[in-house]
Amino acid sequence: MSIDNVKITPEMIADHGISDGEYKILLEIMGREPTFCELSIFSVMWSEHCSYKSSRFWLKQLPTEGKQVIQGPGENAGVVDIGDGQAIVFKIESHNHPSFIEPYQGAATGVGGIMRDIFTMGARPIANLNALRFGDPSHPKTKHLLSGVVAGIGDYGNCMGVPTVGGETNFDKAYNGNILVNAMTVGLAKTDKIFYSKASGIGNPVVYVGSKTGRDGIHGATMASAEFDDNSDEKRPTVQVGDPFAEKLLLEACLELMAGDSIISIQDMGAAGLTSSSVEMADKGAVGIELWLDKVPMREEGMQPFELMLSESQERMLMVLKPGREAEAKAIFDKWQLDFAVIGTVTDTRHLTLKWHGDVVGNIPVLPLVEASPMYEREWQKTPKENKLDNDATTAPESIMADLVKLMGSADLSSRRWIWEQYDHLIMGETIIEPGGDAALIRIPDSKKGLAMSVDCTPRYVVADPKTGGMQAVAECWRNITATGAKPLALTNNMNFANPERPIIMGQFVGSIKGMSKAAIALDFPVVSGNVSLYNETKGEGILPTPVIGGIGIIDDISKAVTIPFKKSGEEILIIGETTGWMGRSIYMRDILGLELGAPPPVDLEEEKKNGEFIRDAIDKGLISASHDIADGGILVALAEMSISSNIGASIMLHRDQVEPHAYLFGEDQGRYIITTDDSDALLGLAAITHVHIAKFGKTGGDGLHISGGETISLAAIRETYEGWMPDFMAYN
Amino acid sequence: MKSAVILFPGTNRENDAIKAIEQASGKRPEIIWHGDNDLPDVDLIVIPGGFSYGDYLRCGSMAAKSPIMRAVITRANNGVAILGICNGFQILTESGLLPGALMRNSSLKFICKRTNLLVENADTSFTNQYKLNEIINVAVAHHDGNYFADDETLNRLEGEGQVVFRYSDIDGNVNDETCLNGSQRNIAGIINDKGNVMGMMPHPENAINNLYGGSDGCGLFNSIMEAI
Amino acid sequence: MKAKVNITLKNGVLDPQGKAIEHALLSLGFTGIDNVRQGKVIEIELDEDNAEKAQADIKNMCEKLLANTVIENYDIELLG
Amino acid sequence: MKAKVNITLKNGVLDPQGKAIEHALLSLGFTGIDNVRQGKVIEIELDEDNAEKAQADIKNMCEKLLANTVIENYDIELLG
Ligand SMILES: Nc1ncnc2c1ncn2[C@@H]1O[C@H](COP(=O)(O)OP(=O)(O)O)[C@@H](O)[C@H]1O
Ligand SMILES: [Mg+2]
Repeated sequence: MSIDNVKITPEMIADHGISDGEYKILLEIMGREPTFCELSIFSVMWSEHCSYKSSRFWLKQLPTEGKQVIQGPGENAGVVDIGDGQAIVFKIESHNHPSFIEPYQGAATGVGGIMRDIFTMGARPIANLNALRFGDPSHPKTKHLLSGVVAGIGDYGNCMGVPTVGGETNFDKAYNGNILVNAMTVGLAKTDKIFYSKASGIGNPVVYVGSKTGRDGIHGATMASAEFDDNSDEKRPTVQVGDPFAEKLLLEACLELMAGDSIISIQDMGAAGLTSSSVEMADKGAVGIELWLDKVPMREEGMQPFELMLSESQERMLMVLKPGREAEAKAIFDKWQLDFAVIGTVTDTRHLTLKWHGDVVGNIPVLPLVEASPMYEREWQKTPKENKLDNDATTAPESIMADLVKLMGSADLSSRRWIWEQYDHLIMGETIIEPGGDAALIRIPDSKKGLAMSVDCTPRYVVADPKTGGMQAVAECWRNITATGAKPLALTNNMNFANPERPIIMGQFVGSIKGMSKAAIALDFPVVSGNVSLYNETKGEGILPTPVIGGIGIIDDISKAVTIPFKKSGEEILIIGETTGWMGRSIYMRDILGLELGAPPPVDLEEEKKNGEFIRDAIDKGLISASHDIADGGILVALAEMSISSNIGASIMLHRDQVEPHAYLFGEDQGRYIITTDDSDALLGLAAITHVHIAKFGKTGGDGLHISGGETISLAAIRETYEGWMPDFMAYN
Repeated sequence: MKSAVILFPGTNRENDAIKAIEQASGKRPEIIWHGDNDLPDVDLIVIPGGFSYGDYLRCGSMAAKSPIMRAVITRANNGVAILGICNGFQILTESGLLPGALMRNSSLKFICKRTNLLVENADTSFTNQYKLNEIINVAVAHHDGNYFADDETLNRLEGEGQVVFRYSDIDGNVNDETCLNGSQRNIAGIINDKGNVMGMMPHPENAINNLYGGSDGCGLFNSIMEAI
Repeated sequence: MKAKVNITLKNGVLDPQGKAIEHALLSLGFTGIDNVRQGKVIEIELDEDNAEKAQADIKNMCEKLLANTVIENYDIELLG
Repeated sequence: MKAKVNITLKNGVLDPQGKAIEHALLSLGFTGIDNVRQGKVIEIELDEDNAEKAQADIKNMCEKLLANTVIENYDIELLG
């Protein structure tokens, strides 16, 4: 007997994560009891992962418009115009829970998934980035997770031939039981060749392409939204295995087919596989779709309809073709040795109709399925504001340089070379700024244009003040892009939070959204796509609120782009932006003094914008030879990074009358850059006109960092700890 | 000069190679599909980098058995210049056109970084624009570049000047520390005894631009133009 | 004592390598082959004469390092 | 008929994977281990009942594709 003839029991309903209230709505929609297959479909469509039930209300507040925006949120990825008939298609996506359970495959399939979101829109992926958060380095799982995640990201992207050019990695005990793996892909398309998921044309064939369907990750989408418990190790067989080779073939085959005109719409099969892709296509097109599930290419024997609908087997796509174009399309997929099957048709019923050897096993009205999907305006509570920390509360260090060495060799600030050397960051031959700088920069092929990209978030600020933290993440991303000379265009975001049913967590989410919105509007940096990952919580221990921002920007002439290494000795070093010595929530406070106190540094969006525009203008005029934004660890860490990367030291002067030296050097005031020039008069002049804070800070040269009238430290000593931490930590793993 | 670049399923550095050849020769190479049985009449055949057939089983093993490789072997025997880069080098060893094998890096990790190479033979069709013992800087990007051959083969390669590139430091020191992947005797690139088939793990095609990535790879492509 | 550990993918777990090998064999003209799967063997020499103890040690190694028990099964053979 | 092909590195061929596993085991605190080697197992289902014929087929597959005889040995087990 097929499971679809079985009577639905309350246990089944509960097992599917459907609440009593939700089941009532389901019955109203169906007007009868659902089949097992139908119940499964409701379950995944109404899961947090697919329905955004906790977040949707708030996401709607994000600013999504701008004249550069071709497509905002709501499609597989955002699309931004970069002129010359070209568009950038990009999005970030989380694969947090799967990566915790099986770091290699979890991360790999995360990368595979986000790449499909990009090429399903007709764009060739040209860069990958990733934002990673792990638990405390001393936690027994951290090494294993880090090594698996990095290998998984690397192997998938490397095989696809897409350079992985940037990212960020933090460690904090709050992620011990819930790591974060957020992957971003950036693709290039023609503005008149963007593909969407909206199905149309009654009677048109619905076509399945890619790898075969197995029982991979059944109920993965619901798992991804369920809080972990101690049994999560048991859920193992639902792990999906990635096949980057199949995806590379799928990429080439799809792009080859897209070069013609036979596709009406196309949609990757991501979370909730065939269910969400077919529902999305039908919903967007206000049509029905009938699927003949027995026609789906299967990898395993005895598969049932509900399994085919829920399977999260990777490397698959669903398309609607123009009538009569099947053979032409099939020839391309045959050539690339991929499965191709006509598995259904577009109907005028606005129902998702599922057939199994001719029998109807499911028949759901699409509109109510989508529209009645729950949306909760969850209760939320504001994080209490903290006062600005009085700098007198921080004792001055005995040796600034000893503290610098400690910070440069710390888990959060040390070099990530161990990670990015496992990523092919050079393939395609267009990488201009490699990992290790601020934003990554790649050339748009066959042009003078460069594309800058960065991912950023500072969770220790967000937890102290979600709104400021949300603003800061946007501002820092914008600043990183700006520091290369590029103009930031648009952003994608990945909202990683703990359990939203706790008001304080929901408050973090709401605050972050408000801060992000404010900054995105002020900086003309609209949101074009994103992803939400909630319930990152194990046994009541939640992660730090982590709204990751991924941004892109354009520089018209790559020969003008500026990088962080000093270029020669004897150049003037200047600080742009005001330094007040803000110590609250700084890395220095946390890692040197062991204190996580005070309000995080405020973000003054007017200043941010003014300073950024100044930097871009000065770079365009050729006045800046090296530039670096000032972030974690403050001025001295930024300076040390510039020195190490160039092997040119620096001598600096302190203005003792203004701020205590350690606060001046390690404080984390926002909106600042450190730059070098051989024409400081011109820069000072420009700053005066635009009312930008600018301060002479020192000169490049020597083989160490030297504070005039004070300490000196050799670059060799800094480099040793800076380059040494991660390889030492990961040794023999 | 006419050239061809072979495309296998999973090849992914073909455009990098095409750009480099085009820049050196002014002519775009023809792209040849792995399933073809014939090659056009060309002076140079390039097998580019990537993950042919996913690098499953052994890197290059399945590509080496594809129809087009039979044609490549025939051309090789007729003296046509053949360059295998990275996965291309692996395919050349798997198909027997070059001796030895490329095994997993000793770190077991994929490794992408710039490295110095010592040019040990500047008298080949692929390196005549370099000077003997010149140090060039190019990137590697591979998981399986750990060159292995038995001692007899290694001695023969060295004796006959068939070792073309070795991993070194900026001063040309060749030792364990400068051997980034565990290759025997730091071997990064070799040539066959007839001098027409070369394989190398590093990517000269990603170093052809003064603005980024350096231009030390140009010498290799210019050498081929010179020789042909 | 020498031990041999066979590591195979669990049933139902996608085996991209096996799939690719199957394809390659078919295109080389071999016929009648199906369900190609690839696994690993790890051989270890042990300084341990007690079979029971050796078995327990190896099992421990499998759980801690050799096998990825999320997606792989292993079995241990002692070769005396 | 099912066949199992064991592919191992020849003696004298360096085995980076085996070496790394050995290192890792040692650093995990395991002692008394030596000479760790990693090989491959390939399982194939064959549409062939004649054992001799199957053996010959598989041998052919090994020579043509499955093993790189420059560095690897193989042995074939038929599982009936
Ligand atoms: N935090 C967010 N901000 C803006 N848009 C978002 C956010 N989270 C999700 N979205 C949008 O919602 C849609 C669905 O996202 P997702 O479920 O991740 O897509 P997919 O199923 O294609 O991977 C996408 O258009 C995405 O850009
Ligand atoms: Mg999608």
